[in-house]
Amino acid sequence: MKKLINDPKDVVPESAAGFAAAHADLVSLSTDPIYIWRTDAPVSGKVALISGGGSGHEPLHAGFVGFGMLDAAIPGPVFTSPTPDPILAATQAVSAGAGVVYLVKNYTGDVLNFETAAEMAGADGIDVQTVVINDDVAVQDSLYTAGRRGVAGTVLVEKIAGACAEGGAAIDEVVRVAQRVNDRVRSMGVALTAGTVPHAGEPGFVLAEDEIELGVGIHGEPGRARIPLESADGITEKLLTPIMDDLGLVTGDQVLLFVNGMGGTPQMELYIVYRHAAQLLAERGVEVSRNLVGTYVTSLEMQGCSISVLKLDDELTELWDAPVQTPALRWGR
Amino acid sequence: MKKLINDPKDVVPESAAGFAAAHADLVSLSTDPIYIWRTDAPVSGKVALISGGGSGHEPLHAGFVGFGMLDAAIPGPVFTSPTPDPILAATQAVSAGAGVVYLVKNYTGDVLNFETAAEMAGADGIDVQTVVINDDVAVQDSLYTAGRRGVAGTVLVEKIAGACAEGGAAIDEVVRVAQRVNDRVRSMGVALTAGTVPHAGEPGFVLAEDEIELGVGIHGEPGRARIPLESADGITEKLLTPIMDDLGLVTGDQVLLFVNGMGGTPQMELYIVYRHAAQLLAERGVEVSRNLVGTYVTSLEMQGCSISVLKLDDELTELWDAPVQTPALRWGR
Amino acid sequence: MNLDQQWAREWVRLAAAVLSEHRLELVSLDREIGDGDHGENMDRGFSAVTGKLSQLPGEASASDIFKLVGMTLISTVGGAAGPLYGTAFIRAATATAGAQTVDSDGLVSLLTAARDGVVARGKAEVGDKTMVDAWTPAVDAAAAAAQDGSDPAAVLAAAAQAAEAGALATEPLVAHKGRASYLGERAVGHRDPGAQSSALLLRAAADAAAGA
Amino acid sequence: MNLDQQWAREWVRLAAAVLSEHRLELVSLDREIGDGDHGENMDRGFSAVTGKLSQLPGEASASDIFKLVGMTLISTVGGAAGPLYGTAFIRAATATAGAQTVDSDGLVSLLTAARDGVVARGKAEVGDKTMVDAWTPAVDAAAAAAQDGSDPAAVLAAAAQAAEAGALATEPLVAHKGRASYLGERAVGHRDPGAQSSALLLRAAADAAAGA
Ligand SMILES: Nc1ncnc2c1ncn2[C@@H]1O[C@H](COP(=O)(O)OP(=O)(O)O)[C@@H](O)[C@H]1O
Ligand SMILES: Nc1ncnc2c1ncn2[C@@H]1O[C@H](COP(=O)(O)OP(=O)(O)O)[C@@H](O)[C@H]1O
Ligand SMILES: [Mg+2]
Ligand SMILES: [Mg+2]
Ligand SMILES: [Mg+2]
Ligand SMILES: [Mg+2]
Repeated sequence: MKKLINDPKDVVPESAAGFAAAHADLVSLSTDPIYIWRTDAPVSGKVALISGGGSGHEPLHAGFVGFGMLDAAIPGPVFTSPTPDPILAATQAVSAGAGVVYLVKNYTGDVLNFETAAEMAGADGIDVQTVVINDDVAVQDSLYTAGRRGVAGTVLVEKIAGACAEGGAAIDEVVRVAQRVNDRVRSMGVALTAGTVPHAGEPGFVLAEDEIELGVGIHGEPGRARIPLESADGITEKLLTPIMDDLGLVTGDQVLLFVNGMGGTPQMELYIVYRHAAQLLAERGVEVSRNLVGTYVTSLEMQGCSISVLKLDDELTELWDAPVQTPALRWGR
Repeated sequence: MKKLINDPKDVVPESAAGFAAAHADLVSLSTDPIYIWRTDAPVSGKVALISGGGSGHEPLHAGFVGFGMLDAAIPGPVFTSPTPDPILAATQAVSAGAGVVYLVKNYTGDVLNFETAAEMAGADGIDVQTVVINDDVAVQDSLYTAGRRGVAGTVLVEKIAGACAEGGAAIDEVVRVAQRVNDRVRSMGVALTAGTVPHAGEPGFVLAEDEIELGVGIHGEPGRARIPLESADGITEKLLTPIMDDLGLVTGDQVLLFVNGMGGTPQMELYIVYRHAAQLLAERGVEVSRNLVGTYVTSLEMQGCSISVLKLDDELTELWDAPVQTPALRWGR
Repeated sequence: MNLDQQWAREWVRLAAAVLSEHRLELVSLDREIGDGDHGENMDRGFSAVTGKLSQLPGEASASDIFKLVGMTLISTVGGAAGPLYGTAFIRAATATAGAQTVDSDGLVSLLTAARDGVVARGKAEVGDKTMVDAWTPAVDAAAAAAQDGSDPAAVLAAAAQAAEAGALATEPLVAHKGRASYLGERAVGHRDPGAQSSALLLRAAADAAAGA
Repeated sequence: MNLDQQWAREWVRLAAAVLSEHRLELVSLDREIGDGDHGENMDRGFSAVTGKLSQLPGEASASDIFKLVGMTLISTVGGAAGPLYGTAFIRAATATAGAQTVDSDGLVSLLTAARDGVVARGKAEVGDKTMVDAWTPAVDAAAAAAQDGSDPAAVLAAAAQAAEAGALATEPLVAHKGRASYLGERAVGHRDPGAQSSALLLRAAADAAAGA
């Protein structure tokens, strides 16, 4: 294992410390328990948005703490959900009395730990509501599995629900919007190589030199099939088709197309994928009216990418365009 | 070789096409010859800034085309300087009559090709001036080598000279500022793994599982030494010390600290490096008053990072803070 | 011999030792069909438990100890296993509340309550290839042994043996819960890490009783 | 026999073929002490030259052909080698301007002008481990052969042989120019890719003359 780290046990606190030092204008760090929060939280009258989960998916979630997005993020150990304690502490730190919304990626660990924290916060008199994000179409058999996973679509939920909350909406409205985004976004990923969890020291899985994992999850969970490496255009088609079908996209639909890097994939490759994905959507008569291309929801240094498509309407487009100022996403201010 | 590409010969045009499609609000693409330019260029009365070089360093340079930074970028083939033709064509496209500044990284190929283009543009009556960027302190023996290389500091030159030009400065002023940034920035990089040039199909060099290349260049050129892998803090110290010494930093100096990912390194590791670099500077009494942490000047999917330090003063700080709106760097609008 | 708070303490001590010893084995099981952190999670949790337990007064009851273990696991393990094991121990604490010692029937109640806690939170059934596949056979074996008049140490020995067999029996299964469920057929041939850690935990309980 | 535009055309044709054939070899030499693109760059450039040359009228002179080659290489090769080889051919064009055929002395002038062009642009000296280490021995050998009264084909054969020896002789050197200069002692033992492509190019010139 080759990484720029010190003791594997310290990766989360040390990177959080570096992150907070670099972005002190936007975020503050609580070190015990570890969470990252907006310097200006609690924001008077505003519904607070909190997300978190295992580390190793950076910039998700801490990179999205700031104006117009999250109020706090709780980074667990690498690939492991945080426990209820830091979630509860972050909740208490950012709650402004208007309610707190948890945005939770659908993994058993995350769901159980946020559930426990929500119970505890509720006992403290904080109104917590939870939206579980499950955008991964790679999981087909959601009845006989733990269900669709939350993957790259999470960024879109955080951005759009964040804009809604920043605009002063009440908690039910924020939950409704977050849920709408989740209902309208679908994602699928592919791995060319695996990431290595620092304290494990070995790759999470092994792919042969000519194999890829289609439908991979962001912790290296397997997807639909292990298939031979093929061209970027071929892979793009294999990722996008199930998404388009699942969303039932038809001529005239407007979408946000999001090509996301898994951590170790250079930008050049993401744009090669974007190019063909946009072509395929155009062939279906679908208009890509917004887009996002970059490395936002990662799996350590995994090489590969995911494609997400969000079906837009005026409400979602307007919230997407609203100003945002976080370490990893910024426009309009 | 595992990459999300189609035919290796098409990586540059295809990724440029995807890039231009994704950022059509900011940039336009010329496909023959290939260059990327600001949609609103030529900007009346403004000195135009042009940079370029081999591809494989994305987001450099095309990612920095837009308001407050570059007017055009010319991506050559992977790791190979563009020829004079597209440089000349881009020069003609964005020249607004106020002069054109070439920002050229110090590699024989880039220098010779931009030199030839400048001669041709000069013959066309365009006032072209060139600033050669050479911030890499890894190269010690600049007399018996091709000289210090241009590496991550390039982004800082492009940003600050770009703000200067956007502010309406005359060409001599823009050149002076660009030169000042180059004179005051020093960088050094480290590779944990090598990138693979698509048409070569094999890694540019091979490091053993416990070896790193200290002082690596962004094309995988060797640096000062191949040493055993050590802790992030140890590596950070080995990168930063020559920079601090070369700049002669003393108590009270203000700097911009830039930790740059080489393409395949996750953000978590960059912040671990940033954390210790900031500590080391603080120990010298140096204030990190601005910073940049992210993947900006890459070497394909190489794992590793570079550290750059720019000695700030009021002029440079103000220009750094000025609004910028490009695909890869954005604030203030 | 009925089991007291000494046994509870010793159980936790042995569990922490055995989980630390098997950390890499659990990591590698979880890498095969999960995300490779289970050994780390459990080791982190039980190290924390060890620290906290040393501060608990010597006269604290088995129930107090289980409550502390449960709360600490919830606070420190994270992942799926944290809330599941945490709930198990908190339920065990409730089941033993007020008792000075635990006899064979009490042990069956304790184990049943713990297992029911895991099922209440995680909603897994036997055969889903989770820790429930270790716990349910263990509960059944304990009940049978108690029925046959075994003493608590023998009840726990039976439970541990059944848990180990249950963990082993997860190998041919397809998973329907947790991360391994995404593997479909590819999970076949791999042991569930949570079932394995449950077997280790119950073996520690039996060893603590055997030594008592 | 003096050399004419047929020879010039054949030289370029053979050069394109040999550079395409040796593409991977040059790539791998450049990967060892450079950035791994030299074979690709040269192949791309000479493919473009081949295309352009087919559109040049049959009566075009050797000088016209060299000018087209030089301009095309500058436009298509990129990297360090593009402007260097481009300048070499443009200088060769100037050296042969107005001549219908090239005799032995004319060949020496042509090669000298080409080499001087490379040096003017790149400022490398013999021993810096660059293409100059192939060109300068080639020029010297050509001059000696012409002095001895050799015919143009023999002059080029001498030049090609000297260039090959010169390329080989770059192996023990430390580089002082180009990317390889960053390697210091580590460049020792590796042949300079530009010197190697120069040797291939001059061998193609000799083969074209031998066949004429
Ligand atoms: N719904 C569930 N019910 C019971 N046990 C479960 C459930 N989901 C997962 N588990 C258990 O948790 C174990 C994984 O724990 P761990 O690796 O620590 O958490 P995570 O999967 O969040 O990384 C699995 O091996 C399985 O035994
Ligand atoms: N200053 C120079 N003078 C002469 N030849 C040079 C000089 N710099 C580089 N070269 C030659 O160019 C070759 C490399 O060409 P190429 O790989 O195409 O360009 P780049 O180094 O830009 O990738 C080297 O092997 C060397 O022979
Ligand atoms: Mg986990
Ligand atoms: Mg090159
Ligand atoms: Mg796990
Ligand atoms: Mg090269």
